[in-house]
Amino acid sequence: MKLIIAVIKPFKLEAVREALTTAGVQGLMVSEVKGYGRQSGHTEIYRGAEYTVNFVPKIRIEIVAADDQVDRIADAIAGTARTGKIGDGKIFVLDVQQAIRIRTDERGDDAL
Amino acid sequence: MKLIIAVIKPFKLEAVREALTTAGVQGLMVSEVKGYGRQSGHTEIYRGAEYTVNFVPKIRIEIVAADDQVDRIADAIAGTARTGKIGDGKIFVLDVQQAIRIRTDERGDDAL
Amino acid sequence: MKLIIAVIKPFKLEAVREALTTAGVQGLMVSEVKGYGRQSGHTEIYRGAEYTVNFVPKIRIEIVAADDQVDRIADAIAGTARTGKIGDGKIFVLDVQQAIRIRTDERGDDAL
Amino acid sequence: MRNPIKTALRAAPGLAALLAAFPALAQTDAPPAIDTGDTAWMLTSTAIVLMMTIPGLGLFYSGMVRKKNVLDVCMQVFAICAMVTVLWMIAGYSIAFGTAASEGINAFIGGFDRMFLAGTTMESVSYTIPEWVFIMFQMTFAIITPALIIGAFAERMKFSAVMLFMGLWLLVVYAPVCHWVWGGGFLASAGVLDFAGGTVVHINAGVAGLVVCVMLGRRRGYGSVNMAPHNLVLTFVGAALLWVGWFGFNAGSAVASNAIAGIAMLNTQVAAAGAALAWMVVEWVVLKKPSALGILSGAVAGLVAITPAAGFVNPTGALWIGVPAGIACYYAAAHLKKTLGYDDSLDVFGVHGVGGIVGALLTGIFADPAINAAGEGASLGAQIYGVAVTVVYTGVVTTVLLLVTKALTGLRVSDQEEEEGLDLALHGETVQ
Amino acid sequence: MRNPIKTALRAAPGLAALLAAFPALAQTDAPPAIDTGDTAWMLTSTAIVLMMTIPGLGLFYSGMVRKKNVLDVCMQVFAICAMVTVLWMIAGYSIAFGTAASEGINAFIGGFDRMFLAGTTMESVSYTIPEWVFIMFQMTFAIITPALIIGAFAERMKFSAVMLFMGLWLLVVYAPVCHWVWGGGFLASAGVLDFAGGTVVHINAGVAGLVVCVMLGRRRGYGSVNMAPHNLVLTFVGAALLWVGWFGFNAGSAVASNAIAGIAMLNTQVAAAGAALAWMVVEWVVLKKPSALGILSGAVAGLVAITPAAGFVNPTGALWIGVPAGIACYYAAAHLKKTLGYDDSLDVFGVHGVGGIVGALLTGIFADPAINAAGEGASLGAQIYGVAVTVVYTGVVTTVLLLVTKALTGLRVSDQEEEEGLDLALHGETVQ
Amino acid sequence: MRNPIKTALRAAPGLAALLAAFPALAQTDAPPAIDTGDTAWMLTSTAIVLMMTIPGLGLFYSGMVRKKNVLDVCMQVFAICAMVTVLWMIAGYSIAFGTAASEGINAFIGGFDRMFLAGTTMESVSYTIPEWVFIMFQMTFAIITPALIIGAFAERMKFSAVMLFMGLWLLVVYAPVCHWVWGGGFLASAGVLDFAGGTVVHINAGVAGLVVCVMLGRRRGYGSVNMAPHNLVLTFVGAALLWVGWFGFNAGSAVASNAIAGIAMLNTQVAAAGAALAWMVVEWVVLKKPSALGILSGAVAGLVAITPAAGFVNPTGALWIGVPAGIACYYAAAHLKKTLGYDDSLDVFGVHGVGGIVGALLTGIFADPAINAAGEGASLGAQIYGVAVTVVYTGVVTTVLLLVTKALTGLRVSDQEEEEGLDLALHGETVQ
Ligand SMILES: Nc1ncnc2c1ncn2[C@@H]1O[C@H](COP(=O)(O)OP(=O)(O)O)[C@@H](O)[C@H]1O
Ligand SMILES: Nc1ncnc2c1ncn2[C@@H]1O[C@H](COP(=O)(O)OP(=O)(O)O)[C@@H](O)[C@H]1O
Ligand SMILES: Nc1ncnc2c1ncn2[C@@H]1O[C@H](COP(=O)(O)OP(=O)(O)O)[C@@H](O)[C@H]1O
Repeated sequence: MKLIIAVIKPFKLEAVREALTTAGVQGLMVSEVKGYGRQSGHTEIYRGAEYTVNFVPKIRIEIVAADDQVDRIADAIAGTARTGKIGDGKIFVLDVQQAIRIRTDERGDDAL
Repeated sequence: MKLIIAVIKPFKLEAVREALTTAGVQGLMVSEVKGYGRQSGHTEIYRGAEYTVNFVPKIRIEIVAADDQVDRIADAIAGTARTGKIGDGKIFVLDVQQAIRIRTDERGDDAL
Repeated sequence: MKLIIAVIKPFKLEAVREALTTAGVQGLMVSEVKGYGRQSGHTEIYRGAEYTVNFVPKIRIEIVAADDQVDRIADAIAGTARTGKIGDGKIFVLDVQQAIRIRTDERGDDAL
Repeated sequence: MRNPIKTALRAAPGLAALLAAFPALAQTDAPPAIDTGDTAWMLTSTAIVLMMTIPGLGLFYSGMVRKKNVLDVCMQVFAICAMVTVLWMIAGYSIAFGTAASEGINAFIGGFDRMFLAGTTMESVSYTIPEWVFIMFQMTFAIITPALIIGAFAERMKFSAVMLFMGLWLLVVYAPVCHWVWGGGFLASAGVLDFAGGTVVHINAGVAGLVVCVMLGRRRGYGSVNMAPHNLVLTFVGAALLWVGWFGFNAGSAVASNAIAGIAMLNTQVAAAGAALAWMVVEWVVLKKPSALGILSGAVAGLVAITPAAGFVNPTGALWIGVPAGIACYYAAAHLKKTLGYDDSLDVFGVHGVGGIVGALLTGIFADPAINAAGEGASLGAQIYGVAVTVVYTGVVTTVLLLVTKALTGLRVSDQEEEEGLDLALHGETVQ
Repeated sequence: MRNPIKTALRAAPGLAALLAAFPALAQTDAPPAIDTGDTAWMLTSTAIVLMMTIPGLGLFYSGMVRKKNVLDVCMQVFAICAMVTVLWMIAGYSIAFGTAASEGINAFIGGFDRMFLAGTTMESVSYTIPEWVFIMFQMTFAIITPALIIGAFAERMKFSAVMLFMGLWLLVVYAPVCHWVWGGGFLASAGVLDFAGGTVVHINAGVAGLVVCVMLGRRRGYGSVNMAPHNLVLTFVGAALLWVGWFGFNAGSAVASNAIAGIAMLNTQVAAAGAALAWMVVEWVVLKKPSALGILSGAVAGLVAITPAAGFVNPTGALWIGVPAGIACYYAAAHLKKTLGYDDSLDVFGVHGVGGIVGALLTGIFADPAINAAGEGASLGAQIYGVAVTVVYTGVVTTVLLLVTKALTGLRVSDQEEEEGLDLALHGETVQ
Repeated sequence: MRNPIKTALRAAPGLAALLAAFPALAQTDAPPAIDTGDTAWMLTSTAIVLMMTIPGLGLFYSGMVRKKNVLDVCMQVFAICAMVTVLWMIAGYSIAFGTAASEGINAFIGGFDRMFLAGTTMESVSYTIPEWVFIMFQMTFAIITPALIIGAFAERMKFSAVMLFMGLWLLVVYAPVCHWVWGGGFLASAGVLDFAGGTVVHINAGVAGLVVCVMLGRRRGYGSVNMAPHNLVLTFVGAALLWVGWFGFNAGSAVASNAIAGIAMLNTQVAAAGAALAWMVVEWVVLKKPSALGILSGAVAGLVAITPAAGFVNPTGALWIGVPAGIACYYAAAHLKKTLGYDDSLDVFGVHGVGGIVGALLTGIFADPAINAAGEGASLGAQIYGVAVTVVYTGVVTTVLLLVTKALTGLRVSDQEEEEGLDLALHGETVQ
């Protein structure tokens, strides 16, 4: 099994979720992160003070999937989240040793 | 060392944390995520507009532990977080190469 | 490639980010977590009710980096985030199988 | 036909004050003229007393609950405001300020002659203001009293049960008690002093709150789950608007724009400040940290306690009512509740019940005839009598009404709804 | 020279009410004296009508948008308040309440003789209050009307376009329509009853809102993206302050501290409550869950509907205006909008347009001469005429002004700005 | 025995205005009667001036700090309100409005004859209102002035130090300065015009704020850490309530319900609007984006600047006071502060100090005898004299009081507490 971590632009979340459902993904986790990368932040000015906000709001999606699903899933994400502009984000893949469904105590691919 | 990622129902957090303390866990991280899975979301209606909110609030717990602790910890989490209803969540286990305690620069199991 | 997860004290974020930029890191993700560890929380009292809040606010930084960068990066983080007081946090390193830049579909180290 | 002037004289808070101020009114039948200045102040008072409930009380309470229940609290307050408005117009005003056929009955209840405000015309005058204004002013009191109770059962009662119970409670508890004290009922005759509603409003609501929270049982997880207020900025705004609006409540109860209104406003200010400081200092000494929740609660305790006394005492008396009220309510909220083990979510009994009783009793002690001739006959005995009667009546009848409500709609939400939060479970909404 | 008294008599909401109340004024030229009580109430009314807009309307609206657009809404409301103040002083008051040279012209527009408030002195009296106070009171009406419109185009219009359009709209739409009804123009002569601004304020703003949202097009993602209100606690506070402030709006339109003011306040309360309960019940039945957004919207619908009727009907009439208004506006917001497919972000047309029309028509039916002699001549026909004229004029002129604005500044923000949120994109700020 | 009428005449804001309005009062000793209309307006004014501080100022300020310090700000405002109430009753009113034994002393300080409000009875009259009302009205001014100062040292001062310093400052700075201008002291005699408190309230607080923030030093991380306002919706509501409440502040300073009150209200509105627009336009031109913080700050700057002038100028004058005030305060907050390097957290000096000075000086220029005969003697020289005396006195004495406070409690929280946030560190609470 693999853990797929995708960082994307927030407004793409709904589209990516739909693409993943179509691709057969049945479970995932979403969280809000502040991203730092090539895409630059904005400047805030208030009453004479001026600050560069380096972080850009991003959405992180995490999916644990069977090894043979990883490519399809990565493609689904990349295809949907791509706008071609800086800041589209990344996909990372990590190895997962074990997965457990708490409700049933199923293990491995069955737990996904 | 292993990284144990558990996704559970929010109201189970306090119970799971206590079970983990009992099981000898001395450190962990908690964050809020939006979960998508078999458990369905709810419908929001306002002034004629109707939307399905697919995401369900969940809590993610992350623990880095020595290899020989993993099973005890997973059992403690699963045992406590189980309600038997859809949406109880998952436990994932990943391999960890290195751990460092920032304060002392200790490494490996000593850093946990 | 490796995924470096660092948990640090919130007020150290800006300093660590600068140190990382200096160390050549070009991308990272930041999120807020509640930490549980040796550093104890505080007690809240209101109208006769008394609760121990076990969790301490922490910042999690995640960086995916080429293998040969990992030590420099870990050192940069640890060096900057260290105050010497309990609760300074941890750094964990995990193996990453694949990285994709969504915008260009670049893979591996090129995607970072 | 009912005599408008007699009605007017009976139908009022601050009654004694007015009798003293306009002795002539009691003797002649000449129709009193409308005073535009008095009317202006009463229109204003009405507006700011409504503001006490919406948004004041809604904010005060909703800041103290957990984030998942905040809209339910706001909505309860708002729905009660709307429902009581209609009920007051249909029957509440008549029960409280109408005239029952026989004098014996009239000691207890005001009759049904004024239903749908029958008999009020463009010429009707109460004191020196149009009766329309008096009806509106009294309506705002009828609105806030049941709304106060919701703090006791917050975070666990069904919305349908809240609506049913509150409708019944208004007509069967509030309106009669209001009649006893201000509508010419037996408590007024017994010499009970209640300038602006310490008994009618606060003891009444406080005791009802205690009954409801005991009958409903504690919130799930009470004592182990952290139920700390989610946003005390809201509570700050709420407390502040309650304070400001209380000027309408207390100084408005003079039903005139005069020196009694002036001293009532000043006393309100001083007592609120005294109680706020008292609660703050006690907390600072005992817990080492003075909290925002503490000072805000203290101010409300002081406002509650000065309510029956506002037009009867001098400013020094107001201070000596405020300070002990702050301490007593601190004790009730922080210790008494713990000891007895009931879960009065937002301390309705601890602040309004206890503060109301402290105020009602101290009114008997600090009433100053130099301020208000009506204070001359003040006696601790009469005050105790008034408190006791109200506590018993409200306690018993509230229990009965809750049993009726339970039979009809049930009282508590399901465990799962409570866990999920009432905003989403009952109203399909959440605060982001 | 213009006659200050005649102007005063013409220049007022609740006009008929006053003519009835002070018949002498219409016949003599003796300078009316200032009544301190009336003046006190009008000063207060002015303050709380301003409070309706800032912060009331700002909160009501900003709670309903998404978190990324909340400051833009607040800022639009605040900037409109500031801009209208200056424009009203420079020209708006003159156009609305000045006297045009010829009577023919004066039926439509008030002339430019009072620009920069020329001619008002420390001795000028309107009715029984200083003209300064009358100017201020009317200014608060001129402020809230354009501010109401922003709900229709929220989350997508350029800030510069908002400012330009609103400035034009005030002078070319609001001020003339105000003149027609309250400034002695042709609608007043035609016997159209509008106590406090159902036509001038609410139908006017509602129709303008509809035009703007149609011309601007829908928000990006409308229908697929979840645009649920981000924080209904703000909306609760806003609705509550609107309600309280509406007492100044309606009871203040009596321009006196008397029984008309009293009944207007009571009617306002009853209609708001009736409509709130009506919307709640419909939602409860249809959707199974009564929502906070629903009951709050209902209250505003009732307040809108009672506005033209407040000083003409009795409380039972007020209830029968409130209840249908609640139901009609529910239908408009939940179904009509969906069917017709326009994106009126916060239902300005659905609540103010529809509620205003319901109220204007029912005023013709429920006006009660026992309450106000001026209601005697009430006719449904005159009311329909007033509504129709306003709808057509506002509809056409608003369209033209938008085209002008579009040519000068453009109307919509870029897609990216809309996606990013107007707070950050237009004002460089965010709410944490 | 002191003569109540003479005291009344001395003891008031808008003094000159009143002398002009009631010349007879100055000559006879016949007891003035209470006017119910005037009293109604002053009761209302008192309520809304209190609302300026709680919740107004609390919200205005707490929205501008970081989320970790928001409750500390609210609590400081609330605790100051409570403490000043008690101090004002005990000694403040006496120092400000009492009569010192010798005339020489009385030029500087009002004596201790009125401690605990001794001598005020139900018959005491100030102008045409009960003295109780006058005491209350003045109390709300005494409350807001120290509360304004907290913006300068927000996010870093110990709560105990705040309380101690503020108590001293009220008695040693505010009460005497109030006496000089309104209590018959030497500034009144020198012909300094200050209708509603430009000098007494705003310059006073602004200068004190500057001294405190300089002596306390900057916040940790100032200049590198992002300290952007955490929630400008709160600031919007606060600014709006300040605006509305300012009607009570300025129009209430007429101590009557008359044309002076009317023009004061109108001028307040116009100046606030002018300054808000001015700040917005400058920001739009300079920074390309008009910000919510900007327009809100501008409105407050205009309100501050019109305060001394409200009852002396005509509306056009008000506009010409508002616009430069908006620009000057923008410059002070955005540039002067940066250049000089002090950390006035929320720009108390930049807005209240600078705005107050602009207003005080321009009052000397724009005072219009057609509005108020008292404006006839207006002179820029007298105004400069008034400003200078206040700046020097406040500057010096504030410094001394801070040194005393430092010796007794220390001034700043520890670095760790500052890092953690004052809400949790000092009050054990957080906003979720
Ligand atoms: N090495 C990295 N490790 C972790 N996250 C990264 C890394 N590089 C980029 N990111 C995340 O991806 C987001 C997009 O990256 P960015 O460099 O802005 O644009 P692009 O992906 O188009 O090159 C960043 O905001 C950050 O959250
Ligand atoms: N494949 C997956 N990868 C990541 N998270 C998952 C995955 N499947 C489920 N989850 C998480 O677990 C939660 C519970 O899963 P769900 O399918 O609803 O119920 P159950 O665990 O009882 O089968 C989801 O809300 C989601 O957050
Ligand atoms: N085993 C662990 N797994 C995951 N996170 C941990 C672990 N141990 C500590 N942490 C995180 O590191 C933070 C600091 O740890 P703590 O024990 O308080 O201090 P220190 O790092 O100085 O020993 C904790 O708040 C927690 O978020």
